[in-house]
Amino acid sequence: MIDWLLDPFAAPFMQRALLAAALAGVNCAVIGVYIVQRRMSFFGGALSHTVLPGMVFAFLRGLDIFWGALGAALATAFGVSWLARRREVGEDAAIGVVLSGMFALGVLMMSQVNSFRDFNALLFGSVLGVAPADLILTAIVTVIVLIAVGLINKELELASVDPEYARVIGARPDRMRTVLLVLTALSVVTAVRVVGALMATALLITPAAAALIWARSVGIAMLLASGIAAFSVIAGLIISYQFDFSSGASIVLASTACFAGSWLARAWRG
Amino acid sequence: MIDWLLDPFAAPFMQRALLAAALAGVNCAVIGVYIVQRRMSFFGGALSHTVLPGMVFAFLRGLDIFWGALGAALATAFGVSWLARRREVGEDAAIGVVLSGMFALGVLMMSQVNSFRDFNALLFGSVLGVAPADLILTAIVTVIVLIAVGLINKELELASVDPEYARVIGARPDRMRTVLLVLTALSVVTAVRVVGALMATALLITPAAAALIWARSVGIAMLLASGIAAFSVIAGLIISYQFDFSSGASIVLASTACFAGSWLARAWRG
Amino acid sequence: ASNGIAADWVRQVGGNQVQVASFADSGADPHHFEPSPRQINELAKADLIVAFGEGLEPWLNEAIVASGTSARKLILTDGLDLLEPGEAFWVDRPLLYPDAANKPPCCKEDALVANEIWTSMIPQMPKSANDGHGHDHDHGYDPHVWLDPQMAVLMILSINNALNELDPIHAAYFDKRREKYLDEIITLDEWAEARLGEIPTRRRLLINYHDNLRYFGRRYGFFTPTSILGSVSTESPDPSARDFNRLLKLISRFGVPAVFVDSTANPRLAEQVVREAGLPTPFVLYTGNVTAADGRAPDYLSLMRGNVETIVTALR
Amino acid sequence: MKTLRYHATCGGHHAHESPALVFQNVALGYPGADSSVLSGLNLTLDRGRSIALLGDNGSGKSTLLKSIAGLLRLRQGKISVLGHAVGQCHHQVAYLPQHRDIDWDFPISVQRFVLTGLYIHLGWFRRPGRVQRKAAAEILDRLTLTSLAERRINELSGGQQQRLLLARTLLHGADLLLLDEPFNAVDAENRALVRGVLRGLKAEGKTLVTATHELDFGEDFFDARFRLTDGSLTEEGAP
Amino acid sequence: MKTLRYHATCGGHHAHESPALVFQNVALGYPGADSSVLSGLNLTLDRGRSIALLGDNGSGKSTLLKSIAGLLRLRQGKISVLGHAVGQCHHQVAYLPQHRDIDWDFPISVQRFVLTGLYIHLGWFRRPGRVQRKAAAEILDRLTLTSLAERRINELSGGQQQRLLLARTLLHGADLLLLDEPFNAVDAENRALVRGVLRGLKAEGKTLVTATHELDFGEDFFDARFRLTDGSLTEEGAP
Ligand SMILES: Nc1ncnc2c1ncn2[C@@H]1O[C@H](COP(=O)(O)OP(=O)(O)OP(=O)(O)O)[C@@H](O)[C@H]1O
Ligand SMILES: Nc1ncnc2c1ncn2[C@@H]1O[C@H](COP(=O)(O)OP(=O)(O)OP(=O)(O)O)[C@@H](O)[C@H]1O
Ligand SMILES: [Mg+2]
Ligand SMILES: [Mg+2]
Ligand SMILES: [Mn+2]
Repeated sequence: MIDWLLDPFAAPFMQRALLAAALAGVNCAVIGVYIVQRRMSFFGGALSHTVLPGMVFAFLRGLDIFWGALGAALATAFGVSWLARRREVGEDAAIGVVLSGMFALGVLMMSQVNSFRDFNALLFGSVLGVAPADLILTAIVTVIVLIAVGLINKELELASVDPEYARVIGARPDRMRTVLLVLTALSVVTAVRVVGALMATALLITPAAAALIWARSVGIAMLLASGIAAFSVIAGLIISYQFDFSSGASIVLASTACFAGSWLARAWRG
Repeated sequence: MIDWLLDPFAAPFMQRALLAAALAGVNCAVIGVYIVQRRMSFFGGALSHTVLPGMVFAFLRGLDIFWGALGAALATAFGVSWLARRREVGEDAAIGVVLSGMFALGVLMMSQVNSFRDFNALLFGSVLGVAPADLILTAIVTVIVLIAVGLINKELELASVDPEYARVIGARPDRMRTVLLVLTALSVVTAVRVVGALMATALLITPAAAALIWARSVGIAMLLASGIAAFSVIAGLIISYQFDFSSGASIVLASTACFAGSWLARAWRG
Repeated sequence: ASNGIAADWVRQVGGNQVQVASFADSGADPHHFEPSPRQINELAKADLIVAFGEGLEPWLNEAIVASGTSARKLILTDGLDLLEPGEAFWVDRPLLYPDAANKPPCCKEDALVANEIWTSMIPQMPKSANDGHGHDHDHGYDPHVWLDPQMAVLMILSINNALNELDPIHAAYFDKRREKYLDEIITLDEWAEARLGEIPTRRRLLINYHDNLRYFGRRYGFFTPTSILGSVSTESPDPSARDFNRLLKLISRFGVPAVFVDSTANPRLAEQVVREAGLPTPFVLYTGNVTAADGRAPDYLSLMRGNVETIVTALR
Repeated sequence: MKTLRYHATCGGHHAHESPALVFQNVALGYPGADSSVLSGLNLTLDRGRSIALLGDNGSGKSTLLKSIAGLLRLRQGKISVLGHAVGQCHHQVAYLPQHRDIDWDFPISVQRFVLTGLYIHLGWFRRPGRVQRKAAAEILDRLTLTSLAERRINELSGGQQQRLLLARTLLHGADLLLLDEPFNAVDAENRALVRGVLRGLKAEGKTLVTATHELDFGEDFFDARFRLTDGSLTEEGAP
Repeated sequence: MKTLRYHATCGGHHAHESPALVFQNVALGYPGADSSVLSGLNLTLDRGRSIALLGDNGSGKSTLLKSIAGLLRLRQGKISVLGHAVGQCHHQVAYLPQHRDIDWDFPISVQRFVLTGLYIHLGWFRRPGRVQRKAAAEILDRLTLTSLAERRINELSGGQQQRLLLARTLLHGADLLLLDEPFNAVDAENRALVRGVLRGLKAEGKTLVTATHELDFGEDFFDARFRLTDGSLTEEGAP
């Protein structure tokens, strides 16, 4: 049994994948608490799709897809904010339009290359692709995200619970929102490598939603969500290895199972 | 020039694709007006992802993917409603969790099969796959959707603009919501064949959002959105044929261009 | 024709009496290919469709149905001695040089030693490259027959027959061109055998991007224990983590000196393999399709010649 | 075309003799909250009378009106409206809410919005025709909204929106009107207008239940005033 | 650790002599709307005084308070607050809003929520320490919320939420308090408590501007009453 659990992580490439996925999971879980609580899930979901054109572009140019994804994610963050602030369209419609357009652009760029198969790793993630350099980038982003959240958690919290008061005392809730979007972009980008663009949404939303069913404070929610994310990553990778399932899908389904458990426990207790 | 425009539609399979896509586009545009106006875009977007496991299941069982997609879409519609009504999680987080989970399930099922060429068609759409039978199904769904909207438009409109009054007079806004979700599911399912699961969102949201920038009534919005959808389908297919672009992406980007035009015109006029 | 290699052959035989269009054109992967609507419109006008079959072109039937063409369909693999996907052909080839005893004295010793090593390696080889998993319903047999020039000869003959039937007036012209072309292929085959003979037996392992070198291996005496994708089709998904791990172990067990990658494939996976296994950059083989006229392998003959040179460089 | 009603009709017999409103030991509260907002309510209101509901913010005025409109389940007791159970006679009861769940950005014109007041009489599937359009135009005219008929509803000021809702409530043509702060956001000039309209309704013999903290109606408008304090209802002054 | 303030301090000099509030021909309105809600406002309010803002719904009481809190751009004119421009002296001005944009479902305890009233004094990066915690506990005690300190904010009743916000406003420790209907949703028992707290503030010499339609404060509480009608401000009765 112990062997069965440890076996998958004998090879260095699996260790790297585990570490990268766990870091990305913690990242996303921490930021996800704010995303879910502030009802920005659609934005989180959109972000993970709109990174596609950036990744394809970087891929075609032979750059590291990290930078492509980051560029596209930041473009989405600012694009949606800008479009929605103009009030010709509602925020959710703006997200929908930007999401569809950018995703289609990505697909179009993909269709210019001969085979979609090259992009499957981008779309659905791959544990094979985590190079040492990727691991370092992921670790750097994690440090940035955690330090940033540590430093301005007080203001993020205030801007989320009572944006008007935040404005009154000059804690700039609009700027906090932008910071949050940027941190979300960073987190999603780290998750893309292992679980793929299309499923990064899940790491952002599911553990945080599961944690928020119970948590009585942001700090606890973040800890719980990180725990759920880390557990999902480990369980998902073991299952993926032992049953030859897609790694991204296994991780996501493990976190969905955690959510279901959390939800049922809550519904049971009433 | 005329030749250049008409050439693509010389072969019967392209004519079928055109017809199927145009019908699906009109369908989605009509329902999309309500989806966008009621701020249910995230739900629309999620629906187009969650159909994946159903499609894969049907495909593996050798059934028509239409029925698989329809089943999964209806399951999503009722699942999200149910989860969100319980109030342990917000509606948007519920959508996010269901979306991620179902999509991951679809990917997992895909990873159990060896060839993913078939799934590229499911994910990104294909003009080649429109069989005469599909065309008939699409036409039937279009008729159902248009008749349903024609019959209960008055109540849908009321339930959207003033749900409380609708409840007072017994026009059952909650049941109207369910009807709307079912119609959305039907529309998305028809769009899946040509533009693919991942881009069906776009047909639902983009033309409707473009139309709602201008429209002063639901009827006009529906007409405008249908026009935009039909134009996008035709333009997209011609471009796709002449430049060998992905058909789904071309159609979506054509509609995004329409949105951009509409938005710019509005922003210009102030 | 379904791809550039078949198109090359039809052109060689048909000369200026035929008009050839190829679906998966130069540089495209013949498996993982999506005919464009425009090509399907052209298909409607064709007289003869030439394809390898056996699941190499899973997209072809759909395209034929969509176009409504009434062209005759020539399946080149029909009637050939085919391998099953992952088949351990070496079981039927106990010796590397079956005629070692008749070799001239200079080489006889070497040949006998080589035979001994070859025989000792056979039991260590996996029975089948993709044990159990990976059998797609499309793939009755491994379709990569063209990489064995002796098979190519048979297929070119059937092209010749088909053209003769469709256009009996030019039959003599076709026959003449075919004869000349087959001479070139036979020369190529003999040259390749000699050139590949320079590779020591222990290093006669071919690990390519996908499992397409079995006919080549059977012809020239190479083990093809597995491939990076572990499948005869590039249509299959990426290897699972476990398969990937297994591949890395196999590489280290046999001390495989190099891995190869198809020119039509993305080198990403192969690069991951060499990174994890500490091997040199993957060597590029032109296997699935010809390249553009100014590329490294614009036709079948240069394609084969280039591959032989690459393999010799990589493994010697 | 036969009307397919949203609701059952008032059960055939019209019960003209029964009072407009009877509360029998009613308790009201919101789902989720444990304690009731109002309890032990008893009240009988004859037809043709008009009463004021007074009370501080949060005392339960809106809650009471919602319960009559059928928007809130009773925790206890029984309400009969025009001799029928709540929800059975919706075309006889019109409700002007205080808190509005309205999507003002919805693309609908003032004219079409007012028409929704007639949907209760149209039922499923029938569309508004000429008769309905004429009735709507008259109501708009009475509330001086005719010049705005083609505007989208989000192009109105707060006071105009309030009048728009009042117009719809009137179009309903009910015998019992539930008005929750009808003067809210209505400016001085239009207050007189609204007051006139309400007096007209009273003269027609309609029954009015009005929640208000304004006493702008004039001295003799209400036949009785009821005050909500600490969850119960007491009559104030003399009728 | 040095405090990195959210805002500039009040410019060094403290201008103790300047009045609490000066309005010079101010016009106020919401972005998007063409017409102003209020215009031509002139007012001088000395320190230590407390005034009531009266007016019908929608007359602009909240709008006026928002403008002083810096939540609304002026259309015209000038407001000076404690001798400085609006927004310069935020730690001297506390604001209790009427309409709340608060996400009550946010997972935060009552205690931690009240602490946000001190953030203005902490500025960026510094976390609340023991001193802050003690101050918060005292305020909670004064408003009898101590027993609820560990609850999540959505587990409070409307009246308790109102007291919670008042607690935060008090913790702010400002010289000028802007209170928009402070008694809203507060029940009779707690009204006395809140009244006591406000009297205490007045005794400390704070300046209070209160929007209200209640006259529950007691006869002698306000030094002046101002009524908002038709977009302008008039003083009512004698101080
Ligand atoms: N949707 C709701 N869910 C839970 N509680 C509610 C809801 N609406 C109102 N309440 C509570 O019910 C009580 C009565 O509210 P109601 O709206 O009936 O007051 P009201 O007398 O109409 O006040 P106002 O003068 O402000 O209109 C209040 O204490 C309020 O907190
Ligand atoms: N966010 C807003 N956008 C546009 N107009 C607004 C906004 N808030 C208020 N108004 C308008 O400004 C006017 C004054 O509103 P305000 O909230 O100041 O009234 P008030 O005197 O505080 O009323 P109440 O007694 O109901 O609190 C109203 O006519 C209202 O329609
Ligand atoms: Mg009320
Ligand atoms: Mg106010
Ligand atoms: Mn191949």
